[in-house]
Amino acid sequence: MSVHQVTLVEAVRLAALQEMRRDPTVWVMGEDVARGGLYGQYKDFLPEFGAERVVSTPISESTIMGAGLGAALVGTRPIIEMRIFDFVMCAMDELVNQIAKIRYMFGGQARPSVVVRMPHGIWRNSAAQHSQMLESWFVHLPGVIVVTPSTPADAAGLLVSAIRSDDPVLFFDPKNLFPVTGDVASVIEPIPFGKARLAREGRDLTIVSWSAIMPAVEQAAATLAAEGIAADVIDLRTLWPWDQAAVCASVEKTGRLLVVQEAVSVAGFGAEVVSTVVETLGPARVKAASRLGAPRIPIPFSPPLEDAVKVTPAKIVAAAKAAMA
Amino acid sequence: MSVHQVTLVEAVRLAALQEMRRDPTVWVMGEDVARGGLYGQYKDFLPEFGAERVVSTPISESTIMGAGLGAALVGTRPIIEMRIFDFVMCAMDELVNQIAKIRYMFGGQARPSVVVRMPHGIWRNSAAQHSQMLESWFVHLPGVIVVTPSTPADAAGLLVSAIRSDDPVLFFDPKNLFPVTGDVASVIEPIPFGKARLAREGRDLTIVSWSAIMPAVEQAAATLAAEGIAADVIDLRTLWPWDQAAVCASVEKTGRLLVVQEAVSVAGFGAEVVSTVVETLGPARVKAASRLGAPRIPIPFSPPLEDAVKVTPAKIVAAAKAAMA
Amino acid sequence: MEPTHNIRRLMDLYRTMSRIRAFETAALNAHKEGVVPGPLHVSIGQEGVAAGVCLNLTTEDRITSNHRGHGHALAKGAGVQGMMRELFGREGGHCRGKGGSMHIADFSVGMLGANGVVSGGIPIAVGAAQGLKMMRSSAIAVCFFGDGAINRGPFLEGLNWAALYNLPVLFICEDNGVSAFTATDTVTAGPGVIARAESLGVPGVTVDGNDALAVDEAAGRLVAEVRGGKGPRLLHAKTFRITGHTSTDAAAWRDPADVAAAKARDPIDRLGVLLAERGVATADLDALRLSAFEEMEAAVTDAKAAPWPDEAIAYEDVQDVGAVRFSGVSA
Amino acid sequence: MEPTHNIRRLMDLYRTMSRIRAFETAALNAHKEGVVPGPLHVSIGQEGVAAGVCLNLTTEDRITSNHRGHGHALAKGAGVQGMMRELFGREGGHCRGKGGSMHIADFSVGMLGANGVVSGGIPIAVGAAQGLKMMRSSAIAVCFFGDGAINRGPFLEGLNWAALYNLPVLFICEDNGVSAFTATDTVTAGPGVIARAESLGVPGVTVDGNDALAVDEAAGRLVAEVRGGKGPRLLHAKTFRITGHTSTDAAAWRDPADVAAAKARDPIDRLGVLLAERGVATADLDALRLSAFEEMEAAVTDAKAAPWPDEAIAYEDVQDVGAVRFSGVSA
Ligand SMILES: Cc1ncc(C[n+]2csc(CCOP(=O)(O)OP(=O)(O)O)c2C)c(N)n1
Ligand SMILES: Cc1ncc(C[n+]2csc(CCOP(=O)(O)OP(=O)(O)O)c2C)c(N)n1
Ligand SMILES: [Mg+2]
Ligand SMILES: [Mg+2]
Repeated sequence: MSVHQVTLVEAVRLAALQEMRRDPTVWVMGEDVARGGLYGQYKDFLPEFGAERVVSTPISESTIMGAGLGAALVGTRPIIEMRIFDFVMCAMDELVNQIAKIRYMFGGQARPSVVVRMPHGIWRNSAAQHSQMLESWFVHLPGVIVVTPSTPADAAGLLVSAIRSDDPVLFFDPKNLFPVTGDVASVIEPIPFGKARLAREGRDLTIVSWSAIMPAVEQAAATLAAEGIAADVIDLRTLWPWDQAAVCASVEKTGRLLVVQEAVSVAGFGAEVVSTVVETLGPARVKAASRLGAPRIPIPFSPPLEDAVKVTPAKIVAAAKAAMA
Repeated sequence: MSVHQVTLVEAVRLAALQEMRRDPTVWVMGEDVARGGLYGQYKDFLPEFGAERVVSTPISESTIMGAGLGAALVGTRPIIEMRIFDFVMCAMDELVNQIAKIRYMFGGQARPSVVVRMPHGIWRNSAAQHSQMLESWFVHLPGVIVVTPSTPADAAGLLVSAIRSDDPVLFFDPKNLFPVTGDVASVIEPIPFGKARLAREGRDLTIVSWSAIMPAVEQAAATLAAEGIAADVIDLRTLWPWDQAAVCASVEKTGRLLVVQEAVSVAGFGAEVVSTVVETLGPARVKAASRLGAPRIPIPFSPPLEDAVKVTPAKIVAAAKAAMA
Repeated sequence: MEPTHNIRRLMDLYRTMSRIRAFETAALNAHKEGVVPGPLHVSIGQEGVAAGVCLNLTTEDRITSNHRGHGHALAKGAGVQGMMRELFGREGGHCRGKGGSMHIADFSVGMLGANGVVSGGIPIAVGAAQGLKMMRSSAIAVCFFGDGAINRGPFLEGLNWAALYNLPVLFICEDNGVSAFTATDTVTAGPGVIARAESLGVPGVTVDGNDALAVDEAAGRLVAEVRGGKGPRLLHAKTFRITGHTSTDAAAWRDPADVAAAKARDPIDRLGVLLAERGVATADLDALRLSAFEEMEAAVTDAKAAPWPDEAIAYEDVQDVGAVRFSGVSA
Repeated sequence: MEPTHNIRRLMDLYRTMSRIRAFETAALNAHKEGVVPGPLHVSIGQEGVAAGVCLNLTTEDRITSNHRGHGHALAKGAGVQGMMRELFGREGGHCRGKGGSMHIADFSVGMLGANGVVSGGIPIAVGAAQGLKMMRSSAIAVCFFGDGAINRGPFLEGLNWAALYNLPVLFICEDNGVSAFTATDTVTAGPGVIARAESLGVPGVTVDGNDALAVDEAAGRLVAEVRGGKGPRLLHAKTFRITGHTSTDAAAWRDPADVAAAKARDPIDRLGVLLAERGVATADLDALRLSAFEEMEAAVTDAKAAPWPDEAIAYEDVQDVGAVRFSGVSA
C-alpha cells in the first residue's frame, strides 16, 4: 500500500472520495459543494458522482441538517457539510433535538447515520462569527460522536470511520490546518474512535490536546525538551469517546497534567479531562493539573487582538513550566 | 417590608410585575404570554400592560429571540420567554452568534439588554425534547450571564437583577420547582450575580449544586447530618459568574468536594467546579473531588426509566459517603 | 369508483376514524386516571385528516408527524398494543417506553415518528423523500403539521427544498385554527398557507378536513401526482380540535359556540350520516364503533398489566460507541 | 420634484455611489496589498441600491445589513475613517478593531451592523422596528439582505412578524443573482421574493437596482408608506455584483458575457449619462469622483498609519459582570 504526502484538505477529500466510491448510499450536501466546497474538500466530486449525490443546496442550514437526517432514516448515508462551524447554530434543533435523540426516543428504531462536517476554529482574522470552537458542547450531548483530528492521516482515517458509523458523527475539520501536509496511505483505513495518538513520549508531564492547536503543542513540547522537560503529548483525536485510559496512564507516570485547548477554558473540554483524571487517580496521585485555553471572550478581528487570545507555543511552554513548578 | 409565602412561579411573576411597573421599557414576548404564559408566570399582565408590552407571538423562536435583540438595540428591555428550554435550539444563531457577541463585535456600541427565560430540567415524564439541561453550554459562551436559581426568593431577586442588567441574561427557571413555596418580600430587591447561597453549614464535606436539584441535595444533607456527616451545602444560584471564592473557601475547610448536577455529568458544569477547585487550591489540599450527575443518555419518558437517570437524595447520600471514604 | 367499492372505502374511513377516536378517548381517560404519564395531545375532531390521507398510502410510504400524532400513526397502520403501551411507558411500547405520546413512532409501517418540536418533522420528511428518490423507490413521504407550524422557518426552507429537487413529498397542514392556546389567525399574517406554499413552488389545495371523503379524494389526487414524479404538493385541511391543547387543558378558553358548531360537524358523525344515506345499517356502524371501542379498551387493559421496562433499558439505544454510564460517580 | 432640486438629488446619489465605489476599490487594493486582514466582501456594481434607499432615511432611522455592508454603512452616513480603520483592524475603528469588514457598525448614525450570518439582520431589524413603534418614535428600520437570504427560515418568520404587528420596517432584497458561488435561481423554487413577501402579508415592489434614480423613487414611496404606519414593505432591487464573492475570489467562474453586460449597466456610469443629459458638466462629475477617490485614499493612508489596538482592548466590551480572563492558567 503506497503512501503519499498530501495536505489535510486533500486527505479528507480522498477519504470521502474513497467512501463514495465504495458505497453508493453515501452522498454529500451543503452550500457550494457541487463547486468543490469552500475549501476544495469535494473537488471533482460532481463530475464523478453527479448532481444527485453531490447536492449544492440553498442557504437553508436547518433543512440541510434535517433533510440529512430524513435521508438517513430511509437508508442513505449523507455527509452534511456545514461550511463553517458557526452556521450550525442555524440548525441546532435538527442536530440537538432530532439527530442526537432520535434513536433513543424511538427505542432504537431510527439509525441517524449522518456525518456532520463543521470546519471550526480560529481562521485568519475571521472574527467572532466565523472562528468559534464549541466542540465541548457536543461531548455533553448524549447521542453523538465527536471527532477532532489534527493530522492529514488522522483526519482521513477518522472520516472513513465517520462515514461508516451508524452513530451520528460530528466531524470538526480543523480548518486552519487544511494546508498542512502529511502522509496518507493510498487505501485509507478507518481509525477507531476513542483511541488517542501519542504525539511525543516523555516522563515529566502529560500534555493533552486536540484539533487545530496540536502543531503549537508539538512545537512547545520540542522547546520544552530542549530545556530538559520531557512531555508525553497526547492528541485525543476524538473527544467522545475519548481515551481516558491513555491519559490516566500517562498522568500516573508523569504526575502532572496540562490540557491545552484553542477554545475558551471556562467550562470547556479541558475541565472534563482534569476532573476525570482527578476522580480516576485521586487527587493524591496528581501533583499538578491545569488547563490552558482562550479567555472567556468572543474572537476579535484585529490581528494583535486575535493574537492576544490565541494559544501559542510560548504560552504553552509557560503553562508547562508552571505545571512543573 | 412585609414578607409572604408564595410559590416559585408566583415569585417570578411578582418580580417581573414589579419591574414592568417600575420601568416602562420592560416588556415580555413569547408564545401564549398574553394568556399568562404556559405556567401562569405572566398571569394578569395583559390587562395591566396591554398587548404592546405583553406580546403573544407566533411560533417563531428565531424571531422571538432576534426581535428581542433588535428591540433592545433601540432602548427597550425585552423579556424573551422561550416557554421550554429545549425550544431555544430553534433560536441558537440569534442567541449564540448575535446576542452573545454583538456588544463585543461592535466594540461596545451595542448593549443587548435582554433576559432570555428558559424553563429547564426534568419535568414529569416530558421525555427527551422537553427535559434537557444544557446550562453548562452557556457558561462556555462568552457574552452572557447564566442564572440558575432554586428558591422562590432567589428566583425573584435574580430575575429583578436580570431585568435591570445591561448584559444579556440567560435565566433558567427551574420548571419542576414552580409549585414549591417560600418567603418573598413585598419589595423584591435585586440579588447580585455571582454570590452563592450557603444552604447549610458543615465541616466534613462541601456539596455544590444549583437549580432544580437543590431540594434533593438539601434532603440528602439532612440525612447525612443525621448520620454524623455535616456538609456545607452551597447553592451557586448563578453559574456565570459563579462564586469560586465561596466554593474554594469551603473546600479549604472541608477538604472534600462533591458537585451535584441534574444535567449529564460528562462535560457538564461540575467539571468546571472540580477543575477550578483543584487548580486553585492545588491537588494536595483536596482529599476528594467528585461529580454526581446524569448518565450520558437522553431523558427517557417512562417513569422507571426516568427515575433511573434522575439524581435522587439516596444517590446523593451514597456519593457523599463515597467522597468521605 | 363504482358504488360498492366506494362503500367499502367509506367504511374503511369510518373504521379508521372510529379507531382513532376510541384510542384517544381511552388514552385520555387513562391519563385522567393517572396511568398515562406526561403530556398527552389528542386530536379529537380531527380524525378525518389522518384517515383520509393515509388511506392513500402504502406501507412503504413514510410519514412524519407532530406532537399530536396518534391519529397519523394509527391511520398509517401502527400497532395498537405498541402504541398504548408506549403511552403508558410500559415494556412492549413501540419506543420501549422511551418516547411516550409525543414521540410515537413505528418504523415497521413507515411511521417515522411524532415530534415534540413544532415543524420538526418538515425537514425530516423532505430528506426522507430525497433519500427515497435517490434510491429509486416508488414510495413517497408525507408530512403532517399544524397551522401553527407555518410560522416557523423550516416551513419555508423545507418547501423550497422539496420544490427545488422535485421531491416526492406531500405536505399536510392540519389546520385546527389554534396554536396551543392562541388563535392562529392572531399570529399569522398574509393570505394563508396555500399562498405561502405556492410562493415556494409547491401547489396546494384546500379541503374540508372534517369531510373524510373529501380529504380522501383530494389526497388521492395529490398522492398520485407526487408519486408520479410531479413534485411536492400541499394539502390544507381545515378542521377543529374539540378537546384542549393537552389532556390537562379543559379548553375553557374556547368559545362554546365554536365547540358546539364543531361537534355538529364531527367528521365521524358526518360520514355516518352519509353511509346511512347510502344504505348502510346503523347497526353496522354502531358495531364498528363498538369494536373500535373494545379494541382500545383491551389495549388499555393490556397496557395496564404490562410490566414496567427494566432500568437497564434506559442505558440502551444511545450509541454503539462510547460509554453511557459516567466513568465517575453516576446516577 | 422641480428640476434643480432633482439635479441636486441626483448629484447626491452620484456622490454616494462614487464614494462607495472608491471606498471598496481602495479597500480591495489594500486587501491585495495584505494590509486588510480577513475576508472582505465588496459590492462593486450594486451601489445604486444602498445609495437610492438610504437617501430616503434620516439619521434616526436604523438599518441592519449583511456580510456585504460597506455600501449600506457609507450611504447611511457612517464615518469613513472609522470604517477604514476597522477594516484595517486599527485603533479608532468603529468597532475598536474587533469586528472588521463583516461586522461594520456605526450606531451613531443608526447603522446597527453588518452580519456574518446570512439573514442574521432580519429579526434584528424587525425587533428594532417593534421597539421604535413601542417608543412612539417616528424612525423606521430598514433591513438589507441578499437574494440568498430568502431561502433561510428567518425570512419567513421575520416578514410574518413584521406584517402581524404592522411594524415600521422596510425590507430590501438586494438581488445580485448569486449566493456565494452558486447561482441563486438554481437553489430557489417558486416565483420569487415578491410572491414570498406577499404570501406573508408584506407588499413588495421590484425595481432595477442599477438605476439609482428608480431605486430612490421606489424607496421614497415605500419609506413614506412605512413611516406613515401602513406596515412593512419590501423592495426587490435587481442588480449585479461585478466582483467575486470575496476579495480572494477572482470570479473566474462567472460568464464573461454577464459581467460585460453588467459593466455596461454600471449604476454610476448610467447616472453619469443622465446627469450629463440634464446639463451637468462632465468635469463636475469627474471632480466628484476624484474627490471620492481622494477621500478614500486619504482614509487608507490614515488607516495604515493608525496604531494597532492595545492587547488590553481584547478584554473589554465583553460583559459588565463576570471575569473575562480565566481564573486558572490562561492565554
Ligand atoms: C418549536 C416549538 N415551539 C413551541 C412549542 C410548544 N408547542 C407545542 S404544540 C404548540 C402549538 C402547535 O400548534 P399547531 O402546529 O397548530 O398544532 P396543534 O397543536 O394545533 O395540533 C406549541 C406552541 C413546541 N413544541 N415547539
Ligand atoms: C447562515 C449562513 N450560511 C452560510 C453562510 C456563508 N455565506 C456567506 S455569504 C453567502 C452568500 C449569500 O448570498 P446573498 O445573501 O445573495 O448575498 P451576496 O453575497 O450575494 O451579497 C454565504 C452562503 C453564512 N454567512 N451564513
Ligand atoms: Mg393548530
Ligand atoms: Mg446574492
